[in-house]
Amino acid sequence: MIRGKEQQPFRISSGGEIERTQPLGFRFDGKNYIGYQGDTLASALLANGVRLVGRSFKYHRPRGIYSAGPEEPNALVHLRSGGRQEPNTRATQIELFAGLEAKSQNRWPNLKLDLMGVNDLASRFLVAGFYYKTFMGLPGWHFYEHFIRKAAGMGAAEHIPDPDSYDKMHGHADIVVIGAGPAGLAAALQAGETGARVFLIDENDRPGGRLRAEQESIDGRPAMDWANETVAALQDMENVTLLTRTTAFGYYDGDTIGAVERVSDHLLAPAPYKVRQRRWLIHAKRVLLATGATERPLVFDGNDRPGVMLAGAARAYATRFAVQAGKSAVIFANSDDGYRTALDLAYAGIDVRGVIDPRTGGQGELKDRVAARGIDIVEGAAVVRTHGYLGLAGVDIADLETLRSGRMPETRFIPCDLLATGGGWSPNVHLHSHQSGRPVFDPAIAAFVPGASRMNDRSIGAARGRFSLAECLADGIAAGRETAQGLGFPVGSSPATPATDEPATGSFMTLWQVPALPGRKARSFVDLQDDVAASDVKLAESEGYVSVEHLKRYTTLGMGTDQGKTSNINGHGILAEARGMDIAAVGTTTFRPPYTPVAIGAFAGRERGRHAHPVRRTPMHDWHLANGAKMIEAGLWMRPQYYLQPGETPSRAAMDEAIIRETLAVRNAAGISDVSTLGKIDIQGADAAEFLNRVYINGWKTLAIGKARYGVMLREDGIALDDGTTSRIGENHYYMTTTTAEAGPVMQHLEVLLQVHWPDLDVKVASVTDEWAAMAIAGPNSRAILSALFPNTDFSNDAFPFMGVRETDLGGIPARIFRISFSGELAYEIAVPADYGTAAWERCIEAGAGHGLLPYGMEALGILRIEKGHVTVSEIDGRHTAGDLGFGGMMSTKKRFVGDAMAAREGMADPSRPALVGLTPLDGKTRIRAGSVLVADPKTPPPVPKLGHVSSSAYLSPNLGRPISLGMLKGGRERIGETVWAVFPLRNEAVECRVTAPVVYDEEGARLHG
Amino acid sequence: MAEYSVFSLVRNALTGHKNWQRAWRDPEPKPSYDVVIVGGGGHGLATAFYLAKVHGIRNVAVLEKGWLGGGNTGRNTTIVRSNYMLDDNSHFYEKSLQLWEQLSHELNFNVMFSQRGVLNLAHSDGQMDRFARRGNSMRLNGVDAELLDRRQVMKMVPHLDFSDEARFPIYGGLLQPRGGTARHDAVAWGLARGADRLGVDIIQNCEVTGFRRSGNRIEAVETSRGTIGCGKLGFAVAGNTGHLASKLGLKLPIESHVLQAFVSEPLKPFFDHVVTFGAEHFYLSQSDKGGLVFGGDLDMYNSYAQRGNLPTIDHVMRAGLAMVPSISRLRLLRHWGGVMDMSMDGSPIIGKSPIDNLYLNCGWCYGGFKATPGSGWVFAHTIAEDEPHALNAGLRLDRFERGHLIDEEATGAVPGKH
Amino acid sequence: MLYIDCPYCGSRGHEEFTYIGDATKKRPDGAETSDPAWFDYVYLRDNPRGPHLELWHHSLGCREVVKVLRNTLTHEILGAGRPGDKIALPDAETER
Amino acid sequence: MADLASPQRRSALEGVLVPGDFGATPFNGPGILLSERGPLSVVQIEAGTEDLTAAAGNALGIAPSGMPNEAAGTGRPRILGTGTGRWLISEPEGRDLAAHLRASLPESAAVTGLSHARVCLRLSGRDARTLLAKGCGIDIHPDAFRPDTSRMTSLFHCAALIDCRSAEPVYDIYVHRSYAVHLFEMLLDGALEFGCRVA
Ligand SMILES: Cc1cc2nc3c(=O)[nH]c(=O)nc-3n(C[C@H](O)[C@H](O)[C@H](O)COP(=O)(O)OP(=O)(O)OC[C@H]3O[C@@H](n4cnc5c(N)ncnc54)[C@H](O)[C@@H]3O)c2cc1C
Ligand SMILES: NC(=O)c1ccc[n+]([C@@H]2O[C@H](COP(=O)([O-])OP(=O)(O)OC[C@H]3O[C@@H](n4cnc5c(N)ncnc54)[C@H](O)[C@@H]3O)[C@@H](O)[C@H]2O)c1
Ligand SMILES: Cc1cc2nc3c(=O)[nH]c(=O)nc-3n(C[C@H](O)[C@H](O)[C@H](O)COP(=O)(O)O)c2cc1C
Ligand SMILES: [Zn+2]
Repeated sequence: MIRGKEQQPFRISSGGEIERTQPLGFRFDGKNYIGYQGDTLASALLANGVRLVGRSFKYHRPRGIYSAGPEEPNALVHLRSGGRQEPNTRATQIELFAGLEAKSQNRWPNLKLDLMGVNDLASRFLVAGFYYKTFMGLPGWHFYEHFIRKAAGMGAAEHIPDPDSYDKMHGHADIVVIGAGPAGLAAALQAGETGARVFLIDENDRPGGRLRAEQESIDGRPAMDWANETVAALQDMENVTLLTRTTAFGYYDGDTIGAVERVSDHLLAPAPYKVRQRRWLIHAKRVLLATGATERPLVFDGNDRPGVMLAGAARAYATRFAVQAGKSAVIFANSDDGYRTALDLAYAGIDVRGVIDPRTGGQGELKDRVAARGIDIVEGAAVVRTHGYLGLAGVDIADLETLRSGRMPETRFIPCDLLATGGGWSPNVHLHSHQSGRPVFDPAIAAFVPGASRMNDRSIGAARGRFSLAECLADGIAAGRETAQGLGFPVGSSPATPATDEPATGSFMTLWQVPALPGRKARSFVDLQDDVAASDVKLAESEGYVSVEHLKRYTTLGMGTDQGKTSNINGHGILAEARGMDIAAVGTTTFRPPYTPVAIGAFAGRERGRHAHPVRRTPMHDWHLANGAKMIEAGLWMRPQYYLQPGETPSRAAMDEAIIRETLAVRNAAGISDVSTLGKIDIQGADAAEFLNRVYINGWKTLAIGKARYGVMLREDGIALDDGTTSRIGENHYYMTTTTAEAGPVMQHLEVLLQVHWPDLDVKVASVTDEWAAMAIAGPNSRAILSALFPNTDFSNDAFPFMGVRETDLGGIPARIFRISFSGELAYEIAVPADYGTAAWERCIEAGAGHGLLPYGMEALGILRIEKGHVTVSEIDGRHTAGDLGFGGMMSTKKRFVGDAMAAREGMADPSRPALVGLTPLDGKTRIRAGSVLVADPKTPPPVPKLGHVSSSAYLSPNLGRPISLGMLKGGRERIGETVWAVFPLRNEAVECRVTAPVVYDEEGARLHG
Repeated sequence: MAEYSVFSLVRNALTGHKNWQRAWRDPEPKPSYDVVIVGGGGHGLATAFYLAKVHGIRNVAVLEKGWLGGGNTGRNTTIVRSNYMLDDNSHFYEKSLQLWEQLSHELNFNVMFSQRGVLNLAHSDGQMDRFARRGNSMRLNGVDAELLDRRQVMKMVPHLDFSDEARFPIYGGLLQPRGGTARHDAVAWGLARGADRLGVDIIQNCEVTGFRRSGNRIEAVETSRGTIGCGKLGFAVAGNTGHLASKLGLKLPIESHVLQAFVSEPLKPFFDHVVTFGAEHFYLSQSDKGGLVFGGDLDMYNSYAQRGNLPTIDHVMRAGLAMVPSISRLRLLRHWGGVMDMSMDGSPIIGKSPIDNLYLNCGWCYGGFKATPGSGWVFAHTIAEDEPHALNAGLRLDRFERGHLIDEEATGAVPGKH
Repeated sequence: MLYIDCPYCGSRGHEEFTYIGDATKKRPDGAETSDPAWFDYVYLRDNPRGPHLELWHHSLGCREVVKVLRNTLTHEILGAGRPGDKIALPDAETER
Repeated sequence: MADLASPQRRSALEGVLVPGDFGATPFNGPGILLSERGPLSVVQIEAGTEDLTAAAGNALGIAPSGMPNEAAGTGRPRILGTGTGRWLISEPEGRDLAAHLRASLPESAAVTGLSHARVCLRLSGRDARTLLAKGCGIDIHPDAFRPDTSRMTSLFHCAALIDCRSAEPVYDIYVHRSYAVHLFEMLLDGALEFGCRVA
């Protein structure tokens, strides 16, 4: 039986937004607790009296729950376990669910007895930047670093795969309203009523913003009634999208809002087929930033003990969660918030032992209400010290004036377990600032408010420093209407601003820091997460780190998981005081996305694992798989590497055997390979020949219809871009092929030339890569096979010579036949419309059955082309000229072509440049690895002059019975017949090789033309 | 000025840290200097440091428009390596790496140079071949390199995606064991302190806005803090080079592009090396504070805004997950951008300019942090001797016109692709 | 996301485009191969901080090249058209 | 040798697109319907400088729209504007569409057959828009992307031509053949939460 109440000694018996009928069991640090639906982990822990929840980053000081929202610096836990473990999760934003499991972090062996707490004893040595001043000697930083790294970090992550999935979603809106507090709700309602497309986004489980945490009224009723009615009205509007549990994490160019929706984080695990989180990218015409404000702490000695909490958070726990953050409270605030808090906490049954107000006079109505309840009010005073170790036991207060004068004041001890502090509110200007918007300082509230907008954004409500509810509502109404109207949506007459009954509030007093008691080593923390104390700020200043940016980087102020939401402004205020400057001149550090940290998986969405990138398949893909192919990536494509025959089991030996088998088949009988991945471009138009003439280095004006020609293209900078054949299909119709890798770049290159530089040419290009399945049939028996396949075509050398092209059909399948060869054999390439690819391929296989036809993969293809000295991307590697690659003779001098001017530069035309050569081991058997470097003498000590490198290599040319390679060798063409060393120092290898011409098989090309 | 050491730390701790001196002075600019360096990033500061230390030229000012190290020095992913293939780069970066190895000592400032190894992953046989060539070239130049096969990579970094689901299987990798990371801000501060101790004036919040010329010389720079005369003038303004040069009517083979960087929430030791993905632009290391620091590709368009855009962020995260699937639930804490001086061949330009007393140090693309001490070293030499050091002889500006490109990425005059 | 107004497709996010670069460069067609205009065309850039005329290829859309006027400091898109369109380049640099 | 009479086109999605119901089973039936349209004849026509509209209209019996992104025709044929002076024509396979067009259009027009280069997926169902919004950055709101208009855009990082056939909504998605399996898998995966009927 669940006896929720008894197990929740700090739960208030009524009120709050929690569902008392839905108790939820959860575990923290191995202990079982009960909370309610509607709790956060933080509120449930507080309800159970758990105050110590974590240890700080550097000094491992005990820390408790400090806030009730995204600004939480302390209460970071490991949530869930195994593949779902999430370190550094803010307990204040974890919605409670049944079965929740969390552990404290950054402590050893446990939270109460953390041995790393010794760091705190050594704190005087571990000041800001101590590591820059030491650890410089032997054995070197990498040694010391080992220990520093272990001590640093916060949560621990596991290397276990995440079982959940993520999604991405695009949205388009006229108006995006971020924040569903009173300002955002009012704005969304007004905008929505005009018919504008509105997105309303809030990071919480439901709208309401601060209204959920305060005892406010609107139109004489609880303010949340108004909020709920507004939400109901918005939900009825089709043009309004309400996204809760959604954080707008960044404001990007083009008024794009990045947001993450936590679809399933409030559940034990996502429901079937549901994602964990959804990343939104919302394009807005206008953005209304109703992101509210964040309360900041006061800085005083011992302000970090568990039990010290933001005043607004203490109110939120009491009002929204029906939890007493303590049994006996002291309140310390520099505005009327102190009195507001006292009233709310007293109402919640907490024994309020005093309100410490540093101001003397200037308070408003609320003070009288507090006084009327008999609560002790101490003016002109401050908390100067706290007591307790694992939890607050009491505070010392003293007169501020005396303290400021440097004299020792009298102190008074007040026992309490809760100290609620409020140092004023800072508008959440994050999103406004992401696009270089500069916040400006407003002395009236001692905070930065949005400056001029750089984008189509407008901040409203507390986000621009309007802190009264009435102002927030009025601001929202005006902004919603005006923005919609600005976009051309019709607006009716202006509604009245709902009535609020807020008491007049008093003035605000700037107090960046409470001076330490004379003679005391105060531990006044500015940044609770990173343990940056006021003394660190002053130390940095005294060492010359006076820019806020240097301060940040030297002390790590604001660099934790909370990004200084509660600490930056105090740190900057203290720096300003130390520099004797105005904080407005000191400025802020840069606000960067994300507003709160976002899971990396959410950015990838579904694009992970095998879907990380598209896979491109050729039309014959399934045939390859069904016929023993081992597939391999070639860019985005998958291509057969080699084929195992039935009965062969995958192994290194089987692979070698397959490669040899396929290579020999091509040389001795016939082979077929899938070359569908080659880029194919349809070129039409009256100026097509002129165009080809300009993009290729060789001439194209004389190519006859029905003929193909090999061509090489350069980049504008004179380096070889690509090679391939282009065939003339008709009078003004050409069919270009490119390499697989360069298909995209070449297509774009042509389009840009035509559209930008030569718009006067009548040429149209279209990519037909996907239209055609292409297969190469190569080998001495290929003619016989082709003749069988195309009984009506004459394949004799005269009728169908090398570089001939025919359009015909393969038993009803339209086909183009090209007599071209990459392997150097008599060979034909057949292209058929892609949907017929497999059928055509199967017919080829069938027709080749009696002719020893075997499918061959990339490996065999590689060997065959190396034997023939044909280059691929290994040689056309972006660093070589046409001359280097042996195409110098092809470069026409009778016409201009892309890249000609730059190729004529001294360094590009230098005869000593590397040139393509063949390389063969002197001993006839030692393999020459690709990636070897060519040198004159392997025994030279470094630095060794390099003569070139081995670009492609076949460990064995089965046709020649020895290893062969291609390489780029300085002055290579003049060195044929000489020897050079191919060295591979990474494996301590050196092979003496003979330099040969690139072609080492059938040099005369007899087989090709046969 | 007091040396930093564990003893000085203890001594100061016992006296309440009241006696630390400023790390560097905050002088008013003098009317003129023998050498004025524009740009208070690592390169400008290192140049000043070595001018004073090696060449005895101490009447030097470093002018910084904002705060020291606020440029790319303060926003980079801190990878230090010398694993280059082409000789001009290889020798230069190796010299730089050697200077890194003694930098903390030389500066008496711990720049946290952590030689944790830089591993480049290969995802195809072709890529393995290219890495082999690079590694072999490194070895031949006396630089450390190791070629790892898949099994060795798995042993070294078991958390990469070795599963069958991996879209880009890992074939192996090229490791430079001496490569690693350094604490970027500390580099700027340490160099500033070091230069300052040798008499260099470091002047912050001083933006160079114009030049006074006489003939083919620059007599003085106009700044937001007045006119400052210069005997010689050196530019070390990285991404702002194009902008500054335009004020002199100089067109350079440079485009400014934005590069983003990312850091996760702090974690206990999770990733011990620097690893780069080979299928896409992505690299990962863990800072000493515990954040996973990662970066990817450029946003691909000219930009002087120090911030990036969402598509690139998605791209980088996706690549990250493809490389290390277990980062899925870890959270991105912050992302920012820096402005890169992308040169047309991806290699730096250090040397003389068409203007007599102007020296250029630019074109660092996204790899100039590792160059910091080396760049300062050769730039100081070039300025002091009025001719390049052997190590930057090939990195001269006229190489583009002459056709002697140093193109490691082999992508040509498309800066975004380097 | 930068939103580029493709003359054919309308406003699209820049992830559909491939950046080509400086649109003020005129290809010195016809110039001698030794003409320094070639070097200037291929290698030198104004690289302005402020308005920049540039070309984007709508690779995942209509595959047309779009000429865009964009501020390199603010990323604001100030205009778009076809490659042959005249888009005036304001010469004042936008300073921060 | 086998009978060569009437070769069958083999879809790029053969073996991948398997009819059936996948994913969640909402009480009101699957939210997504996904099928392949085919076999289709698809042809691209591109004009030089002069206007092809009239000639194409004569050849096809429907006037192509001169306005960007506009579509015309019921599907026999359907004409989609895909660029300045460029259209994609598609119809169920029957006549030799390319030859017909080549014969009917002026010589200056480029006619390129793309029947096999494109796979056409039909996407409909009450959650179709949401599914598109997952992988596509264009505005798919019914007021923004109306019936009889089309968009060339990026869908799950694949170049795609999306033709809005009706407001129901029904979309025809043309994708490059080699990417079809990837796109289909991404669509199906994204559709599981709504329940997906593949037909
Ligand atoms: C995201 C990112 C990741 C990177 N990753 C790496 C990496 O892993 N490894 C690596 O080796 N490199 C990396 N780099 C590159 C590296 O950061 C830079 O090449 C290097 O820091 C450049 O140093 P610098 O001193 O030349 O320039 P900067 O540090 O940029 O210094 C130039 C200074 O000049 C100042 N300046 C500019 N104009 C003026 C003016 N008119 N007057 C006065 N001052 C002016 C600027 O304010 C700036 O401080 C990366 C860069 C970025 C942005
Ligand atoms: N006592 C005071 O001095 C004081 C000070 C400040 C505010 N207030 C009160 O607070 C209320 C302010 O109203 P409001 O509407 O301006 O703000 P609000 O704080 O009520 O609402 C802002 C909402 O925006 C959400 N939010 C913030 N950033 C977000 C992001 N990036 N993504 C998604 N959601 C985000 C917050 O969680 C919150 O729900 C008023 O009632 C006001 O009286 C009082
Ligand atoms: C190596 C490295 C590690 C960083 N680690 C953190 C970090 O742990 N926390 C943090 O808030 N920022 C971190 N940053 C980012 C800085 O806060 C800052 O964003 C960056 O230096 C760019 O400066 P800017 O954002 O002020 O423009 C890191 C930056 C670098 C280069
Ligand atoms: Zn377009």
